[in-house]
Amino acid sequence: MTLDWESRENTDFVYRRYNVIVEGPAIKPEDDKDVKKNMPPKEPFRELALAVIHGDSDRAREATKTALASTPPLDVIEKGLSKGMDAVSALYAKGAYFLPDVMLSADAMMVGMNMADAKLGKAREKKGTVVSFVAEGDPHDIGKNLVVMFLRSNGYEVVDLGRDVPNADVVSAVKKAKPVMLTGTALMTTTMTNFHHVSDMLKKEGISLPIFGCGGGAVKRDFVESYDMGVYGVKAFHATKLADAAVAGKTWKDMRKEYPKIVGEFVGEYADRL
Amino acid sequence: MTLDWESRENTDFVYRRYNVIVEGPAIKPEDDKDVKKNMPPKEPFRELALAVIHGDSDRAREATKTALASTPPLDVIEKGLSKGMDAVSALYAKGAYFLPDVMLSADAMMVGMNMADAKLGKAREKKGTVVSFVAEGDPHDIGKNLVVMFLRSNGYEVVDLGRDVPNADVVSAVKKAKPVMLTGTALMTTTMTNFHHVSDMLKKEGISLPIFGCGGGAVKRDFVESYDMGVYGVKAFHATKLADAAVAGKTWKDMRKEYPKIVGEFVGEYADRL
Amino acid sequence: MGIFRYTKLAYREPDEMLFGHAKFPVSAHWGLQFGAGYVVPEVKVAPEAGSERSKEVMVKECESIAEQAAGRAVDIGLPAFLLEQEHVYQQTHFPDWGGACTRAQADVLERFHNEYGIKCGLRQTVGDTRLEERGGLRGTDYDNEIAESIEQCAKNGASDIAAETMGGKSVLDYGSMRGDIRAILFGIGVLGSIDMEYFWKRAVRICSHYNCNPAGDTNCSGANSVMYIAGGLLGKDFSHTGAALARAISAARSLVAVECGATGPLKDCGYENTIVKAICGVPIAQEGKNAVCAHADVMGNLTCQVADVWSNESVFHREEMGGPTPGVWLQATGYEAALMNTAIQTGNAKILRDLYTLTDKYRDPQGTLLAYDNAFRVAGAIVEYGKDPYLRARAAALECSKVITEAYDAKKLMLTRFELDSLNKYTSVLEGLPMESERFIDECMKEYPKRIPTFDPKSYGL
Amino acid sequence: MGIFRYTKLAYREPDEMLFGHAKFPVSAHWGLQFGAGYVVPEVKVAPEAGSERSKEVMVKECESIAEQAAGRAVDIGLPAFLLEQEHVYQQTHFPDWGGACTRAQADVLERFHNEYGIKCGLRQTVGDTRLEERGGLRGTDYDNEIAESIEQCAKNGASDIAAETMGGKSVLDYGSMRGDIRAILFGIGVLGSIDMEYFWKRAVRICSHYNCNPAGDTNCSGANSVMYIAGGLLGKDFSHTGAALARAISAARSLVAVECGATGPLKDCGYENTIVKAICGVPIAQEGKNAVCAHADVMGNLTCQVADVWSNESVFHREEMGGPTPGVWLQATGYEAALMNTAIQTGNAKILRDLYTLTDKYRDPQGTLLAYDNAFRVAGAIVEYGKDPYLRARAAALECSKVITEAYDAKKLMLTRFELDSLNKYTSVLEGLPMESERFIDECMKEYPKRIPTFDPKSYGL
Ligand code: B12
Ligand code: B12
Repeated sequence: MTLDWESRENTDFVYRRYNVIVEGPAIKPEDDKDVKKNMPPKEPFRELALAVIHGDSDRAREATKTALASTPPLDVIEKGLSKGMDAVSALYAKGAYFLPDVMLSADAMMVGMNMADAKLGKAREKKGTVVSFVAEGDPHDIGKNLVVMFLRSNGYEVVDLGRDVPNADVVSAVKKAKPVMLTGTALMTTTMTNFHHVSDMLKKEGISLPIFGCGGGAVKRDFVESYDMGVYGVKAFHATKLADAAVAGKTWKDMRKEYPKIVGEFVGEYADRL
Repeated sequence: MTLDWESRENTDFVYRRYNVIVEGPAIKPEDDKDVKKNMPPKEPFRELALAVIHGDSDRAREATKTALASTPPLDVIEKGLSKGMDAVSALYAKGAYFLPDVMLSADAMMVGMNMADAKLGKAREKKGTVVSFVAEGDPHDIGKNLVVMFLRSNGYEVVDLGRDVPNADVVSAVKKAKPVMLTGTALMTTTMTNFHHVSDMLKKEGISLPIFGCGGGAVKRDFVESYDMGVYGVKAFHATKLADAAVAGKTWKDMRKEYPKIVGEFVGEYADRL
Repeated sequence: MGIFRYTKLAYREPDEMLFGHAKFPVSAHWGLQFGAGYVVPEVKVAPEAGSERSKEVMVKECESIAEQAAGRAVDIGLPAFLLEQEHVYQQTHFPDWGGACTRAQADVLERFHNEYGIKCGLRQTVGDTRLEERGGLRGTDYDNEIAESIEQCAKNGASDIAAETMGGKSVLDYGSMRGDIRAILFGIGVLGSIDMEYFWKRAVRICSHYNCNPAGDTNCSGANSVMYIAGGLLGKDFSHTGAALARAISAARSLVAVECGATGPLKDCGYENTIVKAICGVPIAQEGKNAVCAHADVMGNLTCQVADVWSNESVFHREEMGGPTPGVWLQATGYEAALMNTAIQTGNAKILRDLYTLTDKYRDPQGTLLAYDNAFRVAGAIVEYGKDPYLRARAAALECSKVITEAYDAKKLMLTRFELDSLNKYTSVLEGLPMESERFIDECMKEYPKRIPTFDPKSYGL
Repeated sequence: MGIFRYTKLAYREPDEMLFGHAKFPVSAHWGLQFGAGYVVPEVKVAPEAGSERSKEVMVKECESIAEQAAGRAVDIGLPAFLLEQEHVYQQTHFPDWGGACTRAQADVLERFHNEYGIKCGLRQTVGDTRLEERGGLRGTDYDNEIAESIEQCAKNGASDIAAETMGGKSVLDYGSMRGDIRAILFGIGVLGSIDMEYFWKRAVRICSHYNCNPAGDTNCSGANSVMYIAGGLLGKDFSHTGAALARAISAARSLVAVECGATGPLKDCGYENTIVKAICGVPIAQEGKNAVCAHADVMGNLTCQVADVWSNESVFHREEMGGPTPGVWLQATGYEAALMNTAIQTGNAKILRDLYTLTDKYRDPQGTLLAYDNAFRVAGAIVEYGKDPYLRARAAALECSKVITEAYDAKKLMLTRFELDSLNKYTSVLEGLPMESERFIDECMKEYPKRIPTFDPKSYGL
């Protein structure tokens, strides 16, 4: 280069890498105080939780195998694997964990859960069913995939319709699955309008679906709130809290009003609703 | 300057002064073909029109004085001064005249008109009354002043309420003046909302006002169309065409739909209404 | 009345002027400095429609603007930024609103400053709610509420106070609408200057009781209005040469705030600050190519040339696909400031400055006037008659005319017939004006009060 | 299959690379040239919500975007501009919509070109509507409609056709969500490259029948997705060093369009074009600080460094206080291009280039990679293995890792623990990968098809 930065000092006037500046000391995830508080103290649960926390699918497989030899499958899931996933959610929410960490943990959790389910023999009762789709004409599905992952690893049955889903297919899936909630994702000005159509079609069918949460790119809260049942979803991991709220009987009107309370954190998009 | 532009040639790669590039040859306003077509051929009308076209108040005073000696005041206005103003509007609309030219012409026209009115003795019948205001809390009044000027020089009686006008004052002025149209101007996010309030107050009073045209800064068409009676006004000189339409019985709903047709030109803001 | 008047320039030659550098830097709390060797990006965002419905909502609205701006600032690594809140009517009209909004924003900035060490500042620009036609400019309730709002803001954490006062507007509007350059000169140069003195003496006094800088006052109602109305190259509402003259005049008027004790960073939207900086050497804010949200100016790069604060212009508070506008537009100004700061740190600032200038110097006559070398000449004309507000404003306009005519004669600047004709017409009017302030005022007072119903001479002690 | 592969760089040294200059300039109708010694500003605006309700409405919508952009261009005196329409679903899915929209926009541009002599161009970016999980990428109705839409656009006046194809997305998404660099390399470097060849051979063939340039293809689904997810400095969703690696890999993939005959200006949003230009010398479009409407990237200035077209990123079509967005954002890019062009015309382009670069070179590891000197090194690594899509992608990633590590070791670039750890982890995975393409593919094929249900090997001939 003709100019050479190194020959001058004060890059500080141009940029500051705050991520490096404010970085705290390294700690192991299991030493985090919020994690510690909720970790199952006893084996085999502790090991199950740790395998999930570390996002180690092999370790989860081993630990589940060992645990299932002596422990009821439901306990393996609820007292072990799930506790690990709770810790992971806490770490992600506070910024100590990154998304790939969460994904790997979710993978590990699913490995154990599938083994436990198999052992259980009959279908385990799920918290509820959610139908998820990406709007017709829209190929953007990363957000939807995250939503599905978070819901599944939090105990929901998810009917994943994929992307570019015709509105009619959404409606019939809802009719068939009777979900507690429908999640739609769209990112474009000209595909998000499908939410509106789906809402109308559901109403016409007399279906009163508790929620219809959507988020992404061009989609903003005022648009989502311009049709019935619409609740603007901000972060993919909020989907689980919203589903929990739906199970607990909250309506879409409640969700609009209480979004930050329901997801348990400050949400810029709902700053005026607090 | 350290760098010197003149040492290089191709400023053409940086900017192009299209206004200079596309400028046509100079012609006198009265030689313009559209003006020619509509100019009164005979004196004293021709001279009256010319005085207005040239924005020369002194000349208008002289010409009016001379004309009034031999001609009925109403003819002085309608066959002379007004023809001049029509020519000015045409020149402005096609970009041959600039706003200050129009203002000076309007001033000249008013000089003549006031003299003719005085001679007439009784109040001349106006095309109609318009009430104009700038919203409460808003000091921006250039747009409103233009609107008033255009309306007046086109034969309307205007009740000019000024700027920062409380909503209640607008409503009582309307009750009193029974205008064919109310023009509101606001430029700010937090003052334009008053249009909405005024609309509500008028409705509550049972007043069905044909139009309520507004424009400026933060105000956009979708906002103006979010309340009853609102018609989004784009250019100040459109106000006269809108008033004419109101006199001819067009409602605010018609105006929304037919704006470009009513004002007689392509209007970007209404591109989807054609 | 004896305020200090500038009769010398702050710089010996135009080349000494440079973005990020002011002869008299200004410090503010939260670690920020202006004109001290780096350019500070600024953002301003208009409160949303409807947010005026209650004090509580307005405070939340302003807080969220601050939150969104500060969040983006750290996320993209800006070392420093200035948040400006241009008061809407209610924030000045109800001084406690202004105070509470300031407090909410100051708290956000303080939190970010403490957490990340980011340098920041908070500018509150009060609204000039006075109405000349309703009781005049002095001593009315409107007038008093402004003073109170300034105090509330200064007390509640603003690092500086700015304004865009409207003295002279009645006459100026009359003039600009009719191409009457004498009225423009009278409105901005005489009446504007008189009112500025009234307004800024008081504002400076109030600020001096708090840890708050009286920043200054741009000629929005004159230079900016006229530029806005003049519009783009194809605009037909006002001549661009006339707009240049109005801006030259406005520099003589905006200088008054500094003469009353304002310290900068001077407020931006009138674009006259290059000239003012040449005279008094205080830091200035400027806007240009990152104010496209609000203006189609024809000199978006040029205005960077000697800016100490680089700003947008108030934008709707809403969501872009890339996030809320406070962050989006701070990123825009932040990145431009970063480029300027790199140039400073690597010793290339003067080259970048000249590139900015040359990009627009001949795009439009307004750019020709404001190019820092020409602006310096106009500044020189102003201080030559520095003691007399009228004469210096007239001198500014005449020098501006010379600058443009020379550029035209040298075939560097092209002009349309309308631009050239109006320039010549205005110039000869200006040349014909008296050389005594009193005579000029007398002449104007014979004519304008009767022509302009909203003009209130006693507002100016006339 | 025998397409041409680059095994040499287009430039001898990085310093030869400069904005506005490409080794192989491209001409388009309406007088426009790319890379021919000046930078062309570009604007793109997303059709409004609801405009998809009928063909007629969509055509009107696109026409008004063109009208508003062109109107502003002449009003501020831009010598040239490029209008891009990124197809929404319906414009590609119904090829006659795409054709009619193109025609309407072309007519507007032609009118302005004839009236003002302004140079302009019209880029249509078709949407990749293919769905790997629904019948695969080849020969389906989806696939065929794309070819038809390209033809309609080319026929109806587009001056170039671009795309953002999604080959490899299934595997890549899996990898980026899990920090699995091998999957990223396989998804972008291998599968992406294979699909590019399929897609662009055809696109080039279609364009060749018309007066229309096949422009190229940026790795939106890879490099851009990952950058977007990585977010700002405080983002916690993906490592910025990982994002840099993905981008290095994507350069090896995006090069394929050129190898199939694409001429540029290459499409922008993946930000990989500096590397690609170093290899093939075609003009490139870039976006950065004027794409704040859509992105909070951390290298807004740097991306100007060697841009031939300077663009925003699709923005809502609506009104700003300063007018409709097509004009507003064209003004933003237009002014930045003007600055670059001034630098070129005054002989200071290389200084400005370096200022752009240095402003962001160490703001973030992604900037470190893309700084043109480093990008040049990565380009060198790619052509060293130029014949083999896999090996060249791997080499790009490894060189990127080196570049970042060196900058870190030299204490020029600071990294967080997460960034450093992930870089080290990814690097050692990359180093451990086989040196034979077939073996790598075999290994991946053993694992990913069963893990990723949406992955369809036959779409890639595997
Ligand atoms: C990556 C990307 C792509 C990738 C997507 C890859 C993939 N695997 O999905 C690809 C290459 C496919 C792509 C293609 C196109 N894209 Co694209 N793309 C993007 C980009 C940059 C990021 C999207 C993304 O993945 N974000 C990350 C994910 C995680 O975010 P998300 O989906 O929004 O989800 C978050 C939240 O919304 C929330 N969420 C989502 N759903 C739900 C549901 C619930 C219940 C809850 C609680 C939360 C929630 O959770 C997530 C956060 O935790 C956006 C930019 C933007 N501003 O969004 C453009 C963008 C969406 N794309 C755009 C365009 C124009 C296109 C194309 C049309 C371009 C073209 N002509 O080729 C094509 C589509 C072609 C077609 N088939 O029609 C435009 C849309 C403009 C418009 N008209 O509105 C955007 C906005 C960019 C821009 N400003 O120009 N794109
Ligand atoms: C000039 C100006 C001023 C001048 C106005 C001088 C004057 N004599 O009116 C002054 C200095 C007073 C001023 C002050 C302020 N301003 Co101011 N101002 C502007 C500016 C640059 C131009 C306005 C203008 O005069 N345009 C020219 C006229 C001719 O246009 P117009 O009024 O829109 O009218 C046209 C059309 O709308 C139409 N029209 C208008 N009415 C009607 C009616 C009908 C029926 C029809 C058919 C047509 C029609 O006709 C005209 C065209 O032919 C705008 C920028 C903008 N984008 O608008 C900011 C702007 C309006 N101001 C703004 C601000 C913030 C302020 C202040 C609050 C700043 C401050 N804190 O000091 C203060 C107000 C203080 C207070 N009292 O509350 C913001 C508003 C932001 C918001 N919240 O919405 C704007 C948008 C600038 C910005 N982007 O930041 N301002």
